[in-house]
Parts: sequence; C-alpha cells; structure tokens
Amino acid sequence: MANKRHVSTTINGEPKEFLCAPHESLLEVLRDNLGLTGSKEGCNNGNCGACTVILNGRPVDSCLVLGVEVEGAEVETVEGIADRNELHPVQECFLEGAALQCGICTPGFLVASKALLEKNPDACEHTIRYNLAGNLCRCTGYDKIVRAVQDAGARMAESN
Amino acid sequence: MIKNNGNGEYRVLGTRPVRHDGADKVTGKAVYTADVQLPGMLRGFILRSPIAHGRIKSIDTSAAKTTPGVHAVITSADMPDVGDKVADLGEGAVNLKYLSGNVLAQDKVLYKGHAVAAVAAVDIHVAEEAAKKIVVEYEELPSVTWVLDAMQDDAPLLHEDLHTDSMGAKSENPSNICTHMHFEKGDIEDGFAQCDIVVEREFKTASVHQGYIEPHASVGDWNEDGRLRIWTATQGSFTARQQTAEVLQIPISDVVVTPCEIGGGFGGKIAVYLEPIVGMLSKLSGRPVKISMTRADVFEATGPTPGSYMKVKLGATSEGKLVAGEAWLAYDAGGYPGGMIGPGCMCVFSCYDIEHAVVDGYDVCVNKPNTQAYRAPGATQVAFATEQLVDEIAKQIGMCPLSIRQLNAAKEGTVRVDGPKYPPVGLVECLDALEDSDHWKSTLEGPLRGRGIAAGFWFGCGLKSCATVTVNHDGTVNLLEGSTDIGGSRTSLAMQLAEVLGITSDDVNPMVGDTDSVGYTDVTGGSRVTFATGLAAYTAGRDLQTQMISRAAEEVWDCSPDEVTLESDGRFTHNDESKTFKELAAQLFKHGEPLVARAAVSPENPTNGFGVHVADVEVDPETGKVTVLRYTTIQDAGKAVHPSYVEGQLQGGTVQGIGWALNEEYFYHDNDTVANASFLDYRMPTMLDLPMIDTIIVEAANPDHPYGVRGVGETPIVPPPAALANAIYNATGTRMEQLPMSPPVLWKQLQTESTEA
Amino acid sequence: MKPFDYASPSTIQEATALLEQHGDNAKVLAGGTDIIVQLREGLRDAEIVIDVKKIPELTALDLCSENGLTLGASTPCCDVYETPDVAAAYPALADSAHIVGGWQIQSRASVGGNLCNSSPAADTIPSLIAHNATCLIEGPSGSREVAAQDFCTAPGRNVLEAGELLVTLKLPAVSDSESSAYERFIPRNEMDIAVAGAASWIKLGDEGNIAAARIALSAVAATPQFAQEASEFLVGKAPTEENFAQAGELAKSVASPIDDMRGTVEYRVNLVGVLVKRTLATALARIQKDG
Amino acid sequence: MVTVFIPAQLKEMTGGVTSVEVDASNIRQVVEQLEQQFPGIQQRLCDGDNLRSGLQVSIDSVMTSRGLIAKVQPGNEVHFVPAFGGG
Repeated sequence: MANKRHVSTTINGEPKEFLCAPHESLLEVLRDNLGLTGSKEGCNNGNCGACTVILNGRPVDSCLVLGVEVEGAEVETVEGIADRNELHPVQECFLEGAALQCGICTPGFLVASKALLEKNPDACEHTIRYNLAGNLCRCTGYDKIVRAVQDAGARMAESN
Repeated sequence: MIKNNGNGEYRVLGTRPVRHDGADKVTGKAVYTADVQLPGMLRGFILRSPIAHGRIKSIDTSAAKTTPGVHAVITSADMPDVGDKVADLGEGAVNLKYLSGNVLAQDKVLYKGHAVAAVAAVDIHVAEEAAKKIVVEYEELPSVTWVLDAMQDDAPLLHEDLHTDSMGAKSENPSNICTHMHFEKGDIEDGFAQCDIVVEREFKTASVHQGYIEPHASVGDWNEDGRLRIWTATQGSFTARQQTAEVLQIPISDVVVTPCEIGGGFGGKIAVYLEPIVGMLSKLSGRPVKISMTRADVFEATGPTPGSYMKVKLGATSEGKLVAGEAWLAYDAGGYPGGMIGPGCMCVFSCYDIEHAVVDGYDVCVNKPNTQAYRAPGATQVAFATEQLVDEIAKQIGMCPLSIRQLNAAKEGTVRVDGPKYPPVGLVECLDALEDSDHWKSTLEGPLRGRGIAAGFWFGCGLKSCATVTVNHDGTVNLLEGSTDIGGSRTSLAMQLAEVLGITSDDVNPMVGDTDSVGYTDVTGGSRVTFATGLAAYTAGRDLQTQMISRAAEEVWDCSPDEVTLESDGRFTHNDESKTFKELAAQLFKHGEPLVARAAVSPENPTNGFGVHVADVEVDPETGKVTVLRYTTIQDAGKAVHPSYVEGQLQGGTVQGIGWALNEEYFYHDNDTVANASFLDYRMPTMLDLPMIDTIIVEAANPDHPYGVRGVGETPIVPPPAALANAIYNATGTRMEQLPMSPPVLWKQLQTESTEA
Repeated sequence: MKPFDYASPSTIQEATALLEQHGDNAKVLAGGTDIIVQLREGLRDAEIVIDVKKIPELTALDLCSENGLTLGASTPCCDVYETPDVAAAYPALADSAHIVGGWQIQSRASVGGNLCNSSPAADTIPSLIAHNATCLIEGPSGSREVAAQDFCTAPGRNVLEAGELLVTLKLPAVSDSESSAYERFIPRNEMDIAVAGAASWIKLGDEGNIAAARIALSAVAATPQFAQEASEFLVGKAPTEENFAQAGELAKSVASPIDDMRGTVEYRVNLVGVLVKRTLATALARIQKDG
Repeated sequence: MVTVFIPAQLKEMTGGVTSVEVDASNIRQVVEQLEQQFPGIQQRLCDGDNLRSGLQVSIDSVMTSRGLIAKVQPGNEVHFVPAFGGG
C-alpha cells in the first residue's frame, strides 16, 4: 500500500491537517477521516451530486477528487453553510418550502444552490434547472427544490 | 364526555409547519446508516456473481482470508439452514429459503450481482481487493430475462423444485411460473356480446428500479451478551428484525434494529440484503461491521419492479359505457417468486365500473434480481394498458376522454373484479376537479403537441402501528412511534396528535424508536403511515385525554368524570371553569403520577386512493424525443394533514412515473447481464427534464379515519405513463405499446408508420 | 480502489520524466472526472497518478487576435464558457464545454482531458476539430504538433507515446464572419453520453456565401470524425436550409456507428443528418446576430 | 345465513357454483361448511390451521387480517381475496 500523505487544507474556514493515502477520495477523507458525514455518497462516480462540496469557490463532486489534491485548497461542505446557529437562507427556504423528503440529496443540493446563488442570486428557473441538473433527487420531483432556490435567491438579495 | 371534532375545521391539520427533523437534515447532522461509526468498526465488501445463471461448483476463500487486514470471510456455507418455511412478514409472506438464498447464493446464482461471498476488513479498499481474490468456479447455465420466454416449457429452469401454485393447487411439472391467479366477474361472453365496440392490444414494459439515492447500508454489532444490534436503511425496523432473525435462525428477541434516517425506499428497502451478512461477519470477527452497497450493486442486486407483458381487451356501448374487460398479465418476479401480480390483477380495471370481467395473472421467475415493491407495485403497468384502451374507445365513438371516465368511474358500491365493493371513494371528485382546472380549460396549440389524461388507483393499506405519548412538566408531549420517517411523517403524525390535544405541532416531540423501545409497527409503505400510525397517534391522544378527565375529576374539580367535558378544541371544562391541555397536564404532573398514554391499532380497510393526471407534451419527430410542457396531478387525499408533504408525494410519484414512461429501463447484454448499472445510463429524470408539477388536492373524507385521512404516497406513480402515452397519441397519432417510450422507440415507430401511410 | 502513488510536478520536464520512468503504469490526472472513475472501477490501472494541474502551461487560457486561443490541457471546462471572449470566439467549444457532465463535473473536467480520454462520444473533440485545433505535445524527445482530428486513434487510444504529455491546444483566430455550434442528442437534457453529436463551423464570404466550413461528429464511429465531404460541399454554397440538410446527408458517409443501449445504427445515422443541419443553422444565426 | 363467494379459481371444485349460503359464525366454520359441500376446497383455502399465506378475507367488503377466527353474522358477504401490501 502506498504511503499516506500529510495534507494541509482549509475546511469550512478552519485550517485542517489530515493523513490520507493517494487513492482515498476527498469524500472518503471528509466522511471517514474527518467525521464530516454531511456529504453523502449516492453513486461514487459523479452522477448524482450528493457529495457536492465547494473546492476553491467551485462546486465539485468530492467523490471525483483525491484527498491529496486539496493540499493548500479551500473546501466548503454542508456543515459550513450555517453561521453558528443561524441557518443560511437556502437552508431556511428548503425547510419552509418542504424541498426535502428523505433528505439524502439535500446536502448536495444546498451546497450547489448556495454556489449558484452567490454567483447569480436572481437565477431564473431554467438557470437553476440547468446548473442543478447534476444533483439527482428521487423524492420531490424537483418542483419544491426549484422554488426554494428561487426564494433563497430573493432572500439573499434582500439581506444584501 | 368527548366532543369529537366532526366539523372538518382544524387548527393544526392543513397547516404547513417546518418538519421536526428539518434542521438536522439541512445541516448534515442527520445520521443515515452509512454515517454510523462504531469503535473498531470494520468495513465489508460483497463479491457478486458476474453471470446471469449458473451453478456454483466451488468457492475458494483462502487467499482472501489470509490477506492482511481481513477479519472475516463468509459464504452461504456459513449461514444456517432455514428450511422450507413460509414466514409472514406483515406486508407479505416469503419462503425463507428464497429470502436466505437471495442474501447469499446457495447452490446457484440466479442473476448478475447475486451475492456469493462477503469480506470484512480494516477498510473498504482492503475488503474489496481481498474479495477479488476469492475464486468461484461456476457451471454457467442458459438464462432467460423476458417473461414470455421464461413461461415456455423448454425455458431454462431457475428452480428445479418450483411448481406453479394456482390457489393451493400445484402444477405437476416444475416451472418458472410461480403463481397463476384468476378472477371473474359477471359473464364475459355475454358482456362482450353487448358491446358495440371492442378494442384489444398487447403491451410490454421494461424492468425499472426504485432509484433511491441512498444505497442500501447496514451496520451489525454482535454483542458479547449474544444480542445482535443492527443499524440499517430500512422501511420497516420490525420486518428487518424478523427477517434477520429468521435468516440467521436466532430468536427475534436477540435482535434489535435501530432504523437510521433513510435515503428513500419506495418499496425497495423492505426485504433484507445486508443485515444478516453484517450480523454474521460481526459474529465471526468480534467487531462491528458496516457494509454500504455500491450504486452498481443497487442496480444489479436490489429492486427492481417487474417487467411485464399484458394483453388487455375492453368493450363498450356506443354511448361509451364500459361493459366488459379481459386481461392476461405476465409479470416477471426476478430470481425468486415475487408479489406484484396480485395487485396487478386487482388494479387492471380498478378505476371503472365494469360489469363483466376476467383477469388472469402469472408471476414468473427470470434471471433478474428478485423483484420488490415499487410505489403502487403492479398498478402502473396495467394502468398503462387500460387507460390507453379507454382513450381509444373514446376516440372511436367521438367521446371526450374525460367524459368517458366520468361516465364509468368507480364509486361507492362499485364491485372490483376480485369481489369487494368500494366504500366512499374520490375518483369522481378528482375527475370533476380536472374538469374545473385551469390546465384542462387551457388550450394547447402548435403542431406535434398533445394533451393526455389518465386515472390511477392504489389500495393504501392499514396494518399494525403503535404509539406512546409521554407528558413533560410543561405540558408538552413526546410522541414515540415506530414508522421510519422517509418523507416528513414525524411531523404529519405529531400534527394529528397536536390536533387531538389542542396544542401546536411544536409542542410535540416526535421520535422514531428502535425495535426495543416501541410497539410493533409495520413498514413505512403501502401509503399507510399518515393514515395508520396517524390513527395510533390520535388514539393515544384520546387515551391520554380519557385519563386526564378522570384525574381532573378527582384531583382538580372533585367531581365525577362525566361532569368534566372535553371540548372539541382540547380544553377541559367543569361548570364554568376551563383548562387547556397544557394547563391541566402541568397541574396533574405536580399532584400525582406522570401521564403516559399509548395506542396499538391495526386498521384493516384499504384507504382507496384515486388520482387523475393531465399532461401536455411536444414530440420532436426527427429524434423521437418527448418534452413534457405542462403537468397537473390531482388526487384525493381524504384530508391533507401537511399539504406541502402531500404535494411533495404527488410531485415525486408523478416524476418517478414520468421517468418510467420516457427513459428508465434495464438494458441487458446478450448474456443477460445488466449493461447500465449506473445513474448515468439508467437515466432517471434530472431537474432539467421537467416542468413544474402542479397539484390539486381533493379531500373526500375516508370514513375509516377520524380526520378522513387517506394514504397518498403510491397512487401518483400510476397514471403518468398512460397519460403521456395518450398525450403522445394526440400529438402524433401513434399508439405506444411499450415502456419506456424512449426517443429511439418513438422515432422508429413514427418512421414505420409514415412509410406505411 | 487499488492503491497508487501520487506526484504533482510543477514543470513539464518533471512530468515527462515521471511519465517516461513509469511508462504505462503512470496515469495523468487533470480534472480526474474520467480517470478516477476508471481507476476505481478497475478499467485502468496505475502505479502512480501524476497531477499536472500545478504546471503553469497546462492551465493557460490566452486569447489573442493574431494567434487565436491557447488552451492549457488541464484548464477546466467552466473556464472556457465563463470567459466571455473565449465563449464568443469559439461558440462550439463553449457549447460542448457547457454540457460535459453537470456543473460539478465542468468545474474539474478539462478539454485536454476529454481529448486524451479519447472516447468516441467525447463532446469537446468535434468542436476542436471543427475549429481546426492543433495539439501541442511535449515528450522526452522534444515537442511536436498534431491536428485535433488526427489525435484519437481508437476508443480510449490516441497518438501519445510513452512519456508524452499533451500540454496545450491551439485554436486559430476567428473573425466576425465566422461562427460555430455543437449539439449532441441525449435522451435526457443533461448528465448523459452523446448518442450522436455534431460540431459545425462556417465562415461567410463577402457575398454572403459560405467561404469555408468544417463539420465534425461524435459517437458515430470508433473516433470522432471530420466530415470532409460534407464540409467541402458547403464551400461556395448559399447558407440555406436545403444546403444545410444536404450537408447533413453527406455527413452520414463518415458515420459507421454501432448498435448499443444508447441507440441503433439506423437511429444514430439519422441523428447525424438532424444535428449537422441544426448546428449549421445555429452557427449561421450566430454570425447574423454578431454581424 | 352468510353468503360466501367462491374464488373464480376454485369454481371447478364447486361445479361452477359461484356463491353459496352457509350457516356460520366465523370464517373457520365458513370454510368447514364449504369443505362439507365441496370436499378438498379447505386445503385450497387453508394451510394447516391458517388461511393460506397471500390470502385474506373480506366481510361485507371490509378486509380482516383475523383470518379463520374473524366473526361473521347472518347476511354478511364473504370474499377470499389476495393480500396486498405496497411500496
């Protein structure tokens, strides 16, 4: 087995160091080494988005990133979206709009939605559907998710 | 004296509170099975069959066992002999040798992905690489996946000892046909003789998977006290406990199942796959063991719902009155006998009042994973057939597709083909709601566009549920119940308790208990939780109030209990004195023993959920691609407890039905192994493939529930393939006789018909 | 997944030295969206994975009016369509970069990686061919250039020799009188592998006729194809629906697809005609909109 | 008397008779009465001392899971129907 590497990175604003073997994915590192189990494994090959995290400002499937690749990088996970006990507007709107049922895809949707709305708070329905097409949900039929993202965008625009 | 709230005006029901488990689920704190971490926990990997059908000649696990980091390796040889015994699992019965054989293949593998051996090691990579060192020698056997082929006398036999059961009678020769069912009503010859018009078509549908995003996962810890603790992704902790105990041949009392948060099930997380394996690996290794399936495992070894062949004949008078119907249905069961053909037979004509009918149904083993329930199991296939024939009759006699359904709709007293009469049901109300809807009144313009409608039915079952209510110092209450919460049921149950007690949803802390802490509760399935476990919560609330009346009489008002009145808003009054639930509960807590109430229910009548869908589509004739332009789902919910989550069930079920209709299917290589075991190639709908899904909730009260609640979860998946097929016909003039109606299929059909024309 | 070692060189020389040292047992990691899946599923094996994203040349994205576009081989797809000048100058490339997987994939997947993975169904390769891209390759024996249309040699195979590294892609400069488009057919609207794909580039002459055209196809042969006959047919012709449809018919001659779960031979060949016709019309509309 | 509807699949055992009147106070007695009139029918409906698995009884269109011990009253209509669950 290849030797473990020492990796220094920043996760949800805090400096973190961990050891991982080169073949361990960022998703494995987050879940198994760092106890950040909010990011979910739905397919482990980049087709469902349940493991979405923000890597250096961009949404990525953490199952398709090697742990060793995040040396010196900035990583944001679902655990970092709320500010202490204050939910982020996208979290509030998902709850108020009943945009989750089983909740397994929710972390990925929240992370991707936040990334989208920070880039484009007044994203139209098509833009939302286009940018979140890499996140699969089997429970909701997406209707309430799209509406929740729209509502969150409006709420974020207000607070700015 | 209790004044029941019969006036249909509610304080809590019909509102939209934030779900109790919401914050955990938007912050990543909610614990799903794969998130469970125990000290010293090992990770497991399952070696699966690479072939569709074969005899296992030998398995050599020595190389795996000696791999550094490996703690245990098992095959079916390590599992107890369960014998040839049928176990009643509440939602259905199963022969244990089939259940056990599906968990770990015994003498034969019956489908690609069939579990053959399992390894527990220090991490998942070590377990996987070790599993690949297990040498399995197979004698490959001819395989069969198409249901009609499997019914032939010369078809490869999956089970040499399986004989066709025809209501207790067994066939002389072994067969892949597990079950033959036959239903009759009226006089079929006479019926068709009365018809002015008769239409008949053959239909086939592909196997589809439930497609939950969370792969199956289980954690097992065989404790030193001899008890097996299981954390697992299951729709039913009690049925998981029973199945695990039966497969491992240990007392049920030695198994405790903790249902974790579950990432979708839709019927596919009722049978056990991993639980007995992690149990046995834990027993042999002396360590807790976790196994999560890969996505490929999920597609190749779990689910799916049956592929089908259906021949359906429907006759009517020139006025559009349906008179006679005949159906011949063959559903594939997968590797072991399945359970979907019964409901298929019962649902094929369930939406209509048809005097004369005959239905034959066959459940047939093929080399696919053992089929499992999938949202209204067996009903979507037959609706695809019947609802198209109803449209075809309407077209031929120049009648509106809505009118012909209104004319023939099942209603109170309608006798279904299997015998029973319907109590009050809401199909007519749904059809009338469609007639009044903006969608139906709107005009659809443009070439190659069409609108289609279809109706759907699912029974919705009752079964067993328990609830315990404990009262806190401040008069808030804790609701302990046993229904795993897949889509917000904690809150819909808490709301029903809050409604009875006259408190708010937030005054109730609902909690799903493990099998040691809560009374037996059947699966979260069959659209039963909000109805049946809701009834338990309601009944426990009534039990609590009855206790409080007698205690208030004795400890507060010093009067006889019948001098205390419980008002419909939950207040207790004596003469002109009045106390709210919280006031009285807090006062009684000070004076005497704590307040605890409980309920155990087993409502037995189906809740009979009907729905009607309307879809607008546009077809691209150059590619055969169908775009859904607009969609409205209408359903009778009896009483919508939390309307947002009722809408969510309608929208979610509808979109699963749209996926089934347009793209989802299993592809097979020539050797009958699955070719598309990934989300990429299985093609469930993405957000970009859909419009908003409008919903209209009809409320025709269910007489068997104090608030009139009906189950809503399953019916919404039933109409979409038929509604879209009818829309495609109205857009292009071509009738779709197979699912999915994928672009290559529709394009080819349009080509053929245009060259023929 | 089988264990492997990892290196992240910061110069081309280090990278090519590692590639030469490990030969077939070394695999290059750019966006990782193909290679990590292939390693995990045992479709490819590696003793060492070489992450090339720290090499400045490989993350370049330079557009200049004389030399055109220099695109580093590991530059992610999102940089292509999020850079307005680049997206405007090379619309076909932006079209294809915008549909490689979902957003999360586009944040990582690179055009160069898509080319080196050499899938017959790759979305960006027809766009590179239509824009007449050149591949700059560095290796132990110096550097060489290969036309994008000659890069792929078979499914999953290409012209790269042991020790060689694809460094940059060069796309010629463009004028207002030319534009391009890429369209693929998939059963869903996102997250799918092309059943067939077509990229079309056209340049209009002063009199409004087509002065030059390049049409390329994906998923209808063992490698992405340049449709030479269809491209040459359009030269000198008026940009009409009829001519576009005719070009679509001619393009079918380079389509030799297979029957698989994504489509039949007959269906795929039909799609070639449809997609070529549609992408030519889109390219024309884009010229007219800009002009 | 209780009206018992013969499952269509068992009609060959009743010579085509589709329903019979029996005098019974529970389903067990219903089945015994049927057995007397149509020998062999009991083992098609029952498995030992239980209703056959996958079968349930409806009394006046009300399902019951009580099987053979379910009570019936004069005038009731009894059907034997397949059990169903759901997803």
